[in-house]
Amino acid sequence: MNSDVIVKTVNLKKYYEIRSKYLKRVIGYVKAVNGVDLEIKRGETLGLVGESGSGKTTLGLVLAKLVKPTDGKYFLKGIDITYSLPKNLRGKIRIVFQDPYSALNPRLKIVDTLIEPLLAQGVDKENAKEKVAKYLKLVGLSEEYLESYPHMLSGGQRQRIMIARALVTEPEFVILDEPTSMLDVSTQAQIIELLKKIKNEKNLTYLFITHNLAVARYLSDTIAIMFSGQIVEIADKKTIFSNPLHPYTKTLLSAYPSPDPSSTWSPEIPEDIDNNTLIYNQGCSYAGRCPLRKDLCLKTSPELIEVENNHKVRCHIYKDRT
Amino acid sequence: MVSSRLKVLEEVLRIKRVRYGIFILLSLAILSIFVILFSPFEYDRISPRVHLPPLAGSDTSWPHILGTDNLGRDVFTRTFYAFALDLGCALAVVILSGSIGLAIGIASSYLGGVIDAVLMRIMDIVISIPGFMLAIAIAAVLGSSIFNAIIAIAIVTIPVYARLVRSVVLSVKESLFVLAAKEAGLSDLYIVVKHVLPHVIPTFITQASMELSNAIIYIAALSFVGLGAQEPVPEWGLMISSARRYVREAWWTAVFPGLVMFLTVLSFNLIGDGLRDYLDPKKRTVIGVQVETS
Amino acid sequence: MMFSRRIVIAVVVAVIVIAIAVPLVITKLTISQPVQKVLVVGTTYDPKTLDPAQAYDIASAIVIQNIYDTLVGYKPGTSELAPKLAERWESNENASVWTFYLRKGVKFHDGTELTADIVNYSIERAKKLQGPPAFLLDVIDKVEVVDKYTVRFVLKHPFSPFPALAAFTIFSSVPPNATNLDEKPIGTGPFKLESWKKGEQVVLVANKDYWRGPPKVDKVIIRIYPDPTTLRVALEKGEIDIALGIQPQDIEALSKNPNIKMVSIDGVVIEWLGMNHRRAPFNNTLFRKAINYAIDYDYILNIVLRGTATRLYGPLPPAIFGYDPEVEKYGYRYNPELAKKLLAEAGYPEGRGLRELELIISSAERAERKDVAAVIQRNLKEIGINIRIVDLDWSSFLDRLFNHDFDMYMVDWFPDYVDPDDWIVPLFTTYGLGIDGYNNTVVDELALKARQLTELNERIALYKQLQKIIVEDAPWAFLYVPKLYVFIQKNVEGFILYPVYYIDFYPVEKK
Amino acid sequence: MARNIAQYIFYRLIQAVFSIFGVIVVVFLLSRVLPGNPAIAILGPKATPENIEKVTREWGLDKSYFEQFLIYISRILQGDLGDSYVMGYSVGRLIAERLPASIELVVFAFVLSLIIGIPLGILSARKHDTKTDLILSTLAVMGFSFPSLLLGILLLIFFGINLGLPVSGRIDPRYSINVYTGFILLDTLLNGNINAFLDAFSRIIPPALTLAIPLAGLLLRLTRNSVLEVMMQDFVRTAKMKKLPENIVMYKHILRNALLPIITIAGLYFAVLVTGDIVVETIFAWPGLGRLIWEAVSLRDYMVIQGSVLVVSIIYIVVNTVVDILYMYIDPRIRG
Repeated sequence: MNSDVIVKTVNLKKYYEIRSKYLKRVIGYVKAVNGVDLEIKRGETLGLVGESGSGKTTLGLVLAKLVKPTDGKYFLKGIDITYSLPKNLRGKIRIVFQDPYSALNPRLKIVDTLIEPLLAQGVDKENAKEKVAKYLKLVGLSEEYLESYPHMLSGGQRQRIMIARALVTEPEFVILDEPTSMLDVSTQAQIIELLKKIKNEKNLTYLFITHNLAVARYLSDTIAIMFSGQIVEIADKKTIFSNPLHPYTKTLLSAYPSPDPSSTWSPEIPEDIDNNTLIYNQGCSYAGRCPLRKDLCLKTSPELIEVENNHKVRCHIYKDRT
Repeated sequence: MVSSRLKVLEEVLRIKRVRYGIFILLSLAILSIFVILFSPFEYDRISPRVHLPPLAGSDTSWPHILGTDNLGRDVFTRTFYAFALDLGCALAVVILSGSIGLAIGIASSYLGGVIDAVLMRIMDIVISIPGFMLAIAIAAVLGSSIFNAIIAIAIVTIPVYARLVRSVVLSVKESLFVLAAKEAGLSDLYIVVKHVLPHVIPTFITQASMELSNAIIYIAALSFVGLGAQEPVPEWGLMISSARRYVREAWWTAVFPGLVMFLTVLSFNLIGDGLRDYLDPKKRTVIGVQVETS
Repeated sequence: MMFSRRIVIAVVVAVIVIAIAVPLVITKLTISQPVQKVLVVGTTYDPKTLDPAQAYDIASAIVIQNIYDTLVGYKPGTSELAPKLAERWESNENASVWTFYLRKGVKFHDGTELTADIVNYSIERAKKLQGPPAFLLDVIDKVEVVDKYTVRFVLKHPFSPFPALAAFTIFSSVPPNATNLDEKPIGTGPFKLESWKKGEQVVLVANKDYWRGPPKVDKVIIRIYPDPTTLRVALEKGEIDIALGIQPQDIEALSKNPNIKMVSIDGVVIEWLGMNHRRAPFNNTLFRKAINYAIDYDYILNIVLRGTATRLYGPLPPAIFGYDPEVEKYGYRYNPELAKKLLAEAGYPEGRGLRELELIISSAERAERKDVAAVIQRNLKEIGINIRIVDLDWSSFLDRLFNHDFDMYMVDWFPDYVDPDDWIVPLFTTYGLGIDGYNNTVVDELALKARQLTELNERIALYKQLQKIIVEDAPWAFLYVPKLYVFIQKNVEGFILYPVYYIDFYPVEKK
Repeated sequence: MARNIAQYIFYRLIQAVFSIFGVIVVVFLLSRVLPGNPAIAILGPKATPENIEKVTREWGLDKSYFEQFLIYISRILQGDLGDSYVMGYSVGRLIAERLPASIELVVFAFVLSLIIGIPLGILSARKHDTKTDLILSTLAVMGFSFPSLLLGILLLIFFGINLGLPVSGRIDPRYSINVYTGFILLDTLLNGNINAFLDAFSRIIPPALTLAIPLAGLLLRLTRNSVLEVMMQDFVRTAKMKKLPENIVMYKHILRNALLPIITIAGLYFAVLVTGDIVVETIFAWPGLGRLIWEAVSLRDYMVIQGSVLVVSIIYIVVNTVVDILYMYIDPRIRG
């Protein structure tokens, strides 16, 4: 195992049970995360891009240790943390949530929210307050905000608080779950800049979850495209943008204002097939929307295969190229 | 910077209904304290001057403001002693059932699984027996005394709180800030105390103020049927029960305790009603009954 | 606009007005008198059973007395005994064997003729059923049928009040082939049962073949008004002809009502404040006397009971033979100063050293008892004795009484037979009920002697002696004797009230 | 969707059966918590040894609690609630005799409260935020806060003393009425006795008003709020824009939607009231179930108390289940 790989997952799965309305029998599963293999190196930012419902937020929660995976393995710095987190690693993985409005308890002062992660680690209150003040400065807020209540702050300020709150435990791996999507455009840019600055200062590793390719492109080193619980394509950002392979990636990029107008991708989407066949068969999860669908796609699910160096794609079309 | 709690209080006090309710309640309370401290009549002081009409003179410098009852006892004094007694008992009921209900609600929502299922089924059963019936059955088994009446009513009203608290906790539990607290590595207990409970309290207090009025009615009704307070204890239900026999000669002995009881109940309903509207203006509510909108 | 404000308000007002006005107008106009001669009797209690072997309460007795006859009755308006099913009776020398000669030609409602065998059967049946009053038959050793119309009771011990006992409802004769007498009674009395709806009413119809001749009304409806206030209203509205169980507080106003007649008589029921002599401080005679002097009897009689009762000074009520008027001179009267002094002598100056004492009562059937208890509570508080009143249901009350689990209690005593023996023996002797734990061997001896004598004057002398001894010991605080009141409409005649609460509808006429 | 409805009904029925079982357990436990020998509690202190022995045998009081419970259940399933040794008669019969009186009173009161509450509620909503609304809302809260103790006494004074109407019982006992339905208003009509009917009618008014006034206050508020909410909804606005006459908008849309909370309240309160408001029935000497319970309490007739709790709870559960199912049929929104 490469020593500078800090986060690694092997076949990570998270299934949710679907129960009947009254008798609560299990009648199926939502496969929110369905076999994800990731490797993130120290100091790297992995952009995880996908539409809503693709399971990217669930993956974030699993990686933040907030949701137990159904199956698979999860390593931090080579230590298996799938089921428990050793004491010395507590606070080393943190997450910043999408919605800074509801992530702050409206009844707690900012200072109380901020010191909570430190209290949880057993730091005494006075030291915690001191440290918190430092981090507040780091995210660009003055100390007077410590005594405020959330309702007095703007969305951007709140998200800064949340970032500070994530950083106070000196994490090595930070999951950013669409941290800017609820903010207005000008604030978005400031937060992105802040995140970038802090990352360089603290040599952090980011998993940056977003549906916005432009933001992903700006902040990430590597980009993974997620669809229906699976990574369908992963490569460094230049490769993704210059040479998208998966039909889904291509669709996403076609919606994204491209610097090269000639590469427009406007395929014909095949006529609909019965949803049930898709749900119950073993085929490719993208088959229903795929313009390049073949019979094989309805029968077997493709593997993630490395087409070029560090460029992996999950599609039958590229099976023969390896 | 203004503390947010003070601000809430200020906003709540701006609601007219709440203001009226508090005004009525405070006036009654002041009268009651005044009566207990300064009334020249002891609540059990009998005299041959029975069934004197309101404002009739007396053998002291004070008149019998609300007249006297069948033993020549001062109705005004007894009515306002009863205010303190009934309110105290109602508070005891609410504190008892509220704290047990709170504990059950939190335990149920937090522990989940079998414990949740068992606790909630028990609550379902208790709630599927009409409350006053069950209170009567329990009080009859325990024996007539005001203390047993309090216990019986408390038992009957536990599920109201337990269910309420459980549903609020479950919804608060789903909120992002609780997830954030969990993410920060805080213990469940800490999260319950620091993050969940403060959000339960307002709904809880609103319910409690409604339940106070229910408890007053229950206590008086139990005493009325002979399962609560005993002579010569000044208690509204008992007073009305005795006065009922003389209602033709001395209507005031029944009507005035009833009126003060009505005002007390009304004030709690006004406060509760206003609080509820303040807390959740979107939810259609009517005093005591919550109708869910889909 | 359908829901204009005016229309809605008009509709609501109209509904309310109609709801109030229509019944008001129409009931005023239209209550028409039913054709039959129906006597409607209002009472506050529901009979528990109509089986004479089971009945041991007034409400049941009132109905049973009119469906059945007992061996012995009362002279009209008195507690003196008179022939009924038995034409006459006699005893042996020491009152241990009693012979009753039955009236001939008495028929049950079903046509069966009354014979000595049936009397024997009725007694045996009641003994076997062991209903609540069956203990009254314990004195009977055996019943002998002498001939068709003569029956002889052999007693276990001499017992001179036996004929008085034979006036109790358990001595009613029942036909041998009857079943379910509880709900479908068949007797020899002036009325037959038509229907009985629990909690609402009992309907009796005249027995045209009654041996004394047919009653003067066709039907008697005994209507139960569990709430005394509504009973009073019903009487004033003319809904009922006779009201039984009017509360003391209503008597004064009703007695002034020109449309209503009041019939009253001194009763034989006594009410007292009992104490548990087995416990301190009640084992101290001085303490008991202090309580006797502390109670404001006049307040209770005049204010609480509004003159509807007379003072009880000793163990016997004035309306019974053997009562000694002297007791009114040596009996206890309200004297708080003396009470305080006696309390101090008893070792509790100003109540110091006393725990809070418990006074148990059962007010379900006598609401005024609560008020009397409240007065006693206050009276005792004024000399320094603190008590707490506990109002129990009747059965728990009896439970605690007979388990001697009380400090003080208030209760009344209905005699089972009208003879001083039924006050002195059960209440004051060690071979009686022994509720209080009062123990005086002189009383025990004299009471036993008195029940064996057949000579009336000798007995009266003994009872006078007994009263004096008992009052001196102050086992209780003697409270009062409620008067009996019955209110009837002006057009109802022939109603006779007995001191023993024997309610006879037979002679009642409706004009 | 049909499958969903069937499933829902099935689920509600299972729930109801479970609740009834639970109630039986609670009542059984209450009966065994009584101090002393349960046989004496059942029979009263004057019980004879034979009776105690009989009751002990019948109820299996010498066996384990589990066996006692089985005996108890099997007796209840046979409709046997035991005998009241205090009042005589079987408990089942006592309850059956009293129940119609309570139901009649409650139905009457409920209709009365609908007549008062709903039109005023609609008026209040239509005039919302005006003086009329304010006055009506205030009256509603006051009405709801009226303890039946006070209201009953006031109406007793007003009807009984001021108006001089008979205020106790169901009917003048001089009218002999053949019982067909147990409901006196119907029976008097079936007997063709109009005077008796009017007498019964005048007697039901005061207790029914005592029950109806608080309920009317509640209904007023509830109708007002739900009509108001519906009035704000899109489809009503659409209907208004389509220039449908206002009355049709009112009836077709608003009332239909306003009906839902009324049914909920009906379910909640009707069942509570069927217990016969104990206080009201005591004040007006109304010979219903509430009165029976009051009598049983003052006599400590535990068998009757237990039986009544059981019967009333089962009625309550059944009514609520029916209301829930009805509710689903009426409100298409919750069918999904």
